Amino acid sequence: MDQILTIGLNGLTVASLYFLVASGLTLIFGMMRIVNLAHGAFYLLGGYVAFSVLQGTESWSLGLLAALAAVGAVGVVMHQVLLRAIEHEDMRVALVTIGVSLILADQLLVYYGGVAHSVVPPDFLSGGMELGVAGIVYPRYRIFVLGLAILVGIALWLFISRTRFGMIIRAGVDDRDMVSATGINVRVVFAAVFFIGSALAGLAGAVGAGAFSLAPGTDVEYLLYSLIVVIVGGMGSIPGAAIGALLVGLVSQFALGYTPAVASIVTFALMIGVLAVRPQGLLGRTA
Amino acid sequence: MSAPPEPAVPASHADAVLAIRGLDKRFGGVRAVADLDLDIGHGERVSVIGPNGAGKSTLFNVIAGDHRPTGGRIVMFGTDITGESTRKRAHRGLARTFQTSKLFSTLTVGDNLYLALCGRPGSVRRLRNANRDRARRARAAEFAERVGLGERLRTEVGELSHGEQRQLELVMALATQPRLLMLDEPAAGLSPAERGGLMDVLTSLDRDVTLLLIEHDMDIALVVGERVVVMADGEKVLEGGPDTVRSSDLVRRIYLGGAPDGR
Amino acid sequence: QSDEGDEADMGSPDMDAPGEENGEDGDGEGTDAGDAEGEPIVIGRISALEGPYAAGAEDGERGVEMVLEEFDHEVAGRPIEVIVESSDTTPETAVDRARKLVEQDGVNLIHGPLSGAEGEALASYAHDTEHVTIVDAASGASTTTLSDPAPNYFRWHSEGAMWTAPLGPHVIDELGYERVATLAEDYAFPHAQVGGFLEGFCEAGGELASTHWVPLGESDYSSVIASIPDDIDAIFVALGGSDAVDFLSQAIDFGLEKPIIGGSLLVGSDVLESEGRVRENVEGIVTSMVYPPSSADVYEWQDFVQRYQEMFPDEGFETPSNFAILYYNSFKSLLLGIEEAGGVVEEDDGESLRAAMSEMSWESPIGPLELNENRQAETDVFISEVVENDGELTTELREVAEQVEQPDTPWERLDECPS
Amino acid sequence: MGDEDGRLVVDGLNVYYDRVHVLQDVGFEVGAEPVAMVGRNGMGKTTLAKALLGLVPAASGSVRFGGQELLGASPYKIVKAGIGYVPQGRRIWPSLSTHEHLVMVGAKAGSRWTVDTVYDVFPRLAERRDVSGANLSGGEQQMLAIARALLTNPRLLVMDEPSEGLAPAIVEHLASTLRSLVDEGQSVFLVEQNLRFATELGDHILVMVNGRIATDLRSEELLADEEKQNLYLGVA
Amino acid sequence: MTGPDLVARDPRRNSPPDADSRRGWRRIFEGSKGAGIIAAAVLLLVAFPFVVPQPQFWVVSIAIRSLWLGVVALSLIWLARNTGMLSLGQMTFFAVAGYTVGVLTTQNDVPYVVSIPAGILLATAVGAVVALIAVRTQGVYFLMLTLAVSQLLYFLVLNAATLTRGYQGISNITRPEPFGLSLDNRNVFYFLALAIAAGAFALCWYVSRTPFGLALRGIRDSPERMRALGYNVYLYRMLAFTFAAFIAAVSGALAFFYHGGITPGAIDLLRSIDVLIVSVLGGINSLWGAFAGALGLTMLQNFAQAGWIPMRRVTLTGVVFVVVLLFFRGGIVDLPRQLREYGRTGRRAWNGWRGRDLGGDRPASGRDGDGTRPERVAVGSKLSPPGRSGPQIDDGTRSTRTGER
Ligand SMILES: Nc1ncnc2c1ncn2[C@@H]1O[C@H](COP(=O)(O)OP(=O)(O)OP(=O)(O)O)[C@@H](O)[C@H]1O
Ligand SMILES: Nc1ncnc2c1ncn2[C@@H]1O[C@H](COP(=O)(O)OP(=O)(O)OP(=O)(O)O)[C@@H](O)[C@H]1O
Ligand SMILES: [Mg+2]
Ligand SMILES: [Mg+2]
Repeated sequence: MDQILTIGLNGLTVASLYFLVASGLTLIFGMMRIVNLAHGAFYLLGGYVAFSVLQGTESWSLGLLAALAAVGAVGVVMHQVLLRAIEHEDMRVALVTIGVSLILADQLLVYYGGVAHSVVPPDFLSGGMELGVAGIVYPRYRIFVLGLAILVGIALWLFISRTRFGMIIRAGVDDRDMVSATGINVRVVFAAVFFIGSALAGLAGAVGAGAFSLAPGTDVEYLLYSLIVVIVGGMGSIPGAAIGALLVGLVSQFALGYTPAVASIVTFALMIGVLAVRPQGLLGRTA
Repeated sequence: MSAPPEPAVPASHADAVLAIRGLDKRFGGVRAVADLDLDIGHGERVSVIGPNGAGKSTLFNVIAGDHRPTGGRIVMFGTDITGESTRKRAHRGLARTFQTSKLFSTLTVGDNLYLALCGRPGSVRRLRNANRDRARRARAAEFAERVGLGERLRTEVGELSHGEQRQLELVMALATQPRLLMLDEPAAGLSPAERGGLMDVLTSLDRDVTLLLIEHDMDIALVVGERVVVMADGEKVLEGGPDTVRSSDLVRRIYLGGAPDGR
Repeated sequence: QSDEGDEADMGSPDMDAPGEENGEDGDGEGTDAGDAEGEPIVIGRISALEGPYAAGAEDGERGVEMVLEEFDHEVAGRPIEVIVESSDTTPETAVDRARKLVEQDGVNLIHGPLSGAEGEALASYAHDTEHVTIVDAASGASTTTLSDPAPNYFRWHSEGAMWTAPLGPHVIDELGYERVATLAEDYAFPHAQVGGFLEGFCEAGGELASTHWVPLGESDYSSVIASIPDDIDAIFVALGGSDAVDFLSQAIDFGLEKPIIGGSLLVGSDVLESEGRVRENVEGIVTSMVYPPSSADVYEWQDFVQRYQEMFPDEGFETPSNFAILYYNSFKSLLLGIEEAGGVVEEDDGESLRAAMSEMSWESPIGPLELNENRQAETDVFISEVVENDGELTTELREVAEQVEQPDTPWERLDECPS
Repeated sequence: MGDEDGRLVVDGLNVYYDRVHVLQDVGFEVGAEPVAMVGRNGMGKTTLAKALLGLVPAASGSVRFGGQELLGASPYKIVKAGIGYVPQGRRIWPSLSTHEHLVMVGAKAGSRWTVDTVYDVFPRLAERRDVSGANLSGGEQQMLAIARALLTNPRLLVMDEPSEGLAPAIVEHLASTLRSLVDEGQSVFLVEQNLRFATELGDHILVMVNGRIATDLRSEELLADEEKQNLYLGVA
Repeated sequence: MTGPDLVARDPRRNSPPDADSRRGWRRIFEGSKGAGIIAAAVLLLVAFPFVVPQPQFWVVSIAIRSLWLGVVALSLIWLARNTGMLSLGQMTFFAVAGYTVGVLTTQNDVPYVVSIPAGILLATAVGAVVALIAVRTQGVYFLMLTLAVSQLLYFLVLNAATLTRGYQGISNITRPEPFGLSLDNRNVFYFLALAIAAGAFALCWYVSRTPFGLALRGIRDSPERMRALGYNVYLYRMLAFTFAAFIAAVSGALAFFYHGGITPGAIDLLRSIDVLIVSVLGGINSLWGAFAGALGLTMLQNFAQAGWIPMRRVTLTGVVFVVVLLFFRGGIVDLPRQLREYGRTGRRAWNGWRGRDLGGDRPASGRDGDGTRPERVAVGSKLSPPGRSGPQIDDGTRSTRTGER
């Protein structure tokens, strides 16, 4: 019984991390039609930045902030320097980000080596806490990740659907020249979106590195997971990413707990299954 | 397929091209086509006019199979085709144009027309070299010539001007040699000169071809159309000859406005 | 002088002896018979400088560096020329690199690779290229030298199953754990590690409660931890690298209170030196390793550790990793073999070199090395325990199992005690 | 040219698509009097409109508005300088609802055009407030495109075939609305196929033939002269 | 519909004259020039094994590898060009073919004459099954679905160890000896690979020009219109996907003998990305690009390590990839034209670049290459989900990227 509960909780908290990573990806896609395949590498970078800052300053929250800002900035630079000129060619853009991802991950390997790194959370977040249910003691840090994910999710959702900024971006995706032709400087707006989306990857990396260590290959792993999450939920939809993350998190954790041998297959099977029924993902829009 | 109460479809007379009964199409709260009946006989020329948003294009989309109706039945050439795929309807001899051009923008004018010629199953050998298909290539060139695109067979369609694309849109439909031709605002975007050409094409159309035409240019709609259907808010509000329509107060009020002859 | 050279030369192909002429780049077919005296001897090396084991491979390179210095970049009167190719630990890449070395650079000698799957791929490649002699650097899959061993493939360290074989009896006799669960990734090398452990363990009367095979590449063990039964004395964990770090830290988070015994890679230098909560949990872990703890006073080990620390005061680990010593041993074995064969390598397609290596034996820093009929060494295994010393984590030697023998057949994935 | 205030002065404008010379030395002026441009399909009218807005790069020439050189500026700066644009083909954003289109473009309070005044002019849009732009009928989209341009409160309105797809009554309504705007002092540059609409609104008619401005007439002249119509426009 | 003279279209502004007007000596000349180039290429390819300095390396590690890699990339490019579907799953069919041959022959003693066709057939059939779902999706969804299928197969192969020997894979095979010619002989293998690659290329090239191929491109541009013209859009897309799977399978069988076996590593994520890199490097708009790109990547992987370029191999691959994507959009096959273009517009491009920095959004005056708005989407497809250009949108929206419509 408490095994089921623990595994269920694991699913929930892992889903939170997946959501944090995937939200940036889906934000950028939803608003700019850009699939940033360097997102996994951004996650890795965020983790390493947080690690280095933590080493240097002993401050965990500073590490988080630094990861957020640094990765956001890297995202903006990538967008402005490499992607802007070809922004309207979705496929080419996606391919360029694959290239960036290769370069970034390889350079991080040079710099940080292949040793596993983790970002040690501060004392008030370590250790376990009583949940008061079936006597389960659950890591405090994971509960923190869960809370953070919920917060970020709500903020993003409001931002997109309720603000004029959100409208501009959605329109810009449809027909950018026309937005420009109504007197709005799309460039600045898009740069801002890229900043937020990338910064979310950085934040996720810094937070994720408190639960799972960073090593070469982590980038691909999280890229794949966040893509699956986003595809299952429907590209570009924040609630979709939340649902996708939940599904993927729960399914993978229960598989790991009960039939670990097939665990690596189930997430992919889940995604293929969803796409077979709904080619645009669960909450994806057809029109 | 369990449609609500099915209106009786009259036993089709031999030359009925289209018999529509109680046709309904809703989009959420909007009833774009509402309980519409329409009969069209062999070789008829029928214009559909009505204010913007009246449901004209939606009617076309439902007849062509792009949208499933939310109610009602459609009989075409004596067969009930209400649930049939777009493709099968095309095979029966239906051709339509789109209000916003839908062309193969990365293919050349020639290839666009060639594809239009190969749509129907039959004698097309799909795995032969398309460039060697002299006969069809020549036919494609003929059709391009009809709208003055003869010299631009090798131009990529994406590079044509708006009006040129509109004209190609028209011949794409003609090229399939349809029995029922539905044109959605073919004159939109055409210059007065090209409109003249369009008129020529429409009036010289074979009598075997039945024509259904949406048009806001009254010089075309009321001249080409021998019968005119007026739609408003999804409903058919009037049906009759051009003169009836021209002189109708209702039509003037909801559609034509003050000027006696539209454009 | 060497400090500067190490880093700079890491990825570059030619590590020439200083002052020597570059000589030929090993062009032509590389088998020009005749007077080889003074001609450079070209050794192709395949090292995993990309991918997850990059840090380990880099440490391995340091081992090679030590050998080269020892030999003053010269063997049997011929300068040594090394061409390093980098692999990403996938078998395809390893073979591609090997082909390139053999076919383009014309090498007759290959030193490498690092990982089990690469080793297997190269062993089968060895069948195709009989004039090339391959000396394994650090790979540990059993089949490499067990099923259809290639006559030109040599491995100077023991393999995965041998590394854990002595741990089973030790656990029962010394630690008194009678009922264990195992947790490992689901591929050949961990299969061998678990197999080796269980064979001895079950024979000594131990009881297997459950096995947990985790898919390759999974880094979240929390749900697996949740499904480990409560009624066990200890859990045997065969994970390595970042997986080990993740497992150990999650074990704390999720309150896994059972003692941990480990496969050979569980607590390498990377775990001991990694930051974070892991440190709290590793104390007391007993593992069986291919090399002794840095403090152990066995054979010439202390000399080796000292030399390592002197040569790499900054960039290296605090103490050499298993890769440093394995690369060192294997590369030195190769050079010793060449010496034994009198520097004759190309003329007879490596015949005399192979004969020499099969016969020879030498005292390595971690014990005597000698090959069995599969050209596979049977070495000592060091059972160690992690202890805390003045806030520093180190390992301490518990037992040395001498000259562990190679099993007859490779272990498959086990879900119960082997019969 | 001392007082260029509010005047659009185009001079020697050349535009190429690849190596095709689409606009050749185009020059004209638009002041308080509305100007319309007609011409057959594919002659370069849309290209001209886009070039004015900075949406296609020009090889050479000059576009000045209110004395300020605009050639080479970003579209958004051109719009900020006071030029509003109704594109050919409507170019509605399918991701936004009707209302969102208008809110997004926004308008400062107290301007001539606000979301509410636009709804007054096009009541049909008010009825379709929450419908996605993609699902509007063709004519509704056209209204929206015009409304969108008005909301930028332009001094000069550049419209590319705004009457396409509109029902006759709406065209008339549009013509009178625009006419009254002109009377209020709005500058208009109109590209049109509908000769009646063009002549009703434009005092001056420019005729474009093969990328050049073939002639500049007063609208009455063109209307009266069938021969000219035939010559320039091919109206038989 | 011709108007009076003045209004007749200016011939200068029309596109180049079509082929019919290109008769006489010019046509003959151009024909012979084309034939000359082809003859030279054939000669070079045939003579290749006999003229290179280190045949073992150049023929085996470079040429044969490029050939089989080229064939997989060919399947990807063909599919992308004709249908707009960019697949990351071509290695799936490659591996199914390889594994089938391996399992049948090494474990069940089935002769190669049976196991090779069986492998290709099975892989094609798997392609057809995957197509059932895959062609319903678009853009990134398609990309991800194909990727997921290949990952799924990867883990299946790892886990079905009794059949596939898991992580170790199948190795140590004996190569067949068709007509008494051993494939262990590198020249025999080379010519076999050359023949297969040429065959696959010719097939792809031919299919593109049939009404079937043309229809695929029509579907890519406007599925609604194709439906209205009476085409079975779903079936066409499925057949196209299956055909591409077949081509990839052929390559898989070839590579099986090249490697002397197959391991799961052959289909991991990085290999799939390699195929993509090959396609882009070579030029995704041209079928030739597959082989040019394969050669390019093979050389890069072999020589980057040789220390000629002071950069790690992965980084270098990434940099080359990005540079090609941004500045040599047509890939290697388009390089000569592109360079000429750069030479010609070098000055203009430079000015344009500066102009853009000053002028903000506005595209610079130079066209092409320097990042200004190109008229065509490279891969001919959009990553966007169905919504953006999907069947329901009926007005004014598709103008976004193709300019005025
Ligand atoms: N897919 C859809 N979803 C929701 N509403 C739709 C959809 N398609 C059309 N409508 C609505 O249905 C009504 C009828 O549209 P339709 O396109 O048929 O008009 P129309 O008569 O062709 O007008 P116009 O002359 O302006 O082209 C419009 O109000 C439109 O907003
Ligand atoms: N993106 C493009 N690439 C190449 N040529 C183009 C492009 N857009 C337009 N053209 C060509 O430029 C010429 C002028 O086009 P333009 O759209 O300006 O004409 P227009 O006068 O607006 O015609 P219409 O009345 O049909 O809208 C046409 O011949 C067209 O084929
Ligand atoms: Mg309509
Ligand atoms: Mg135009």
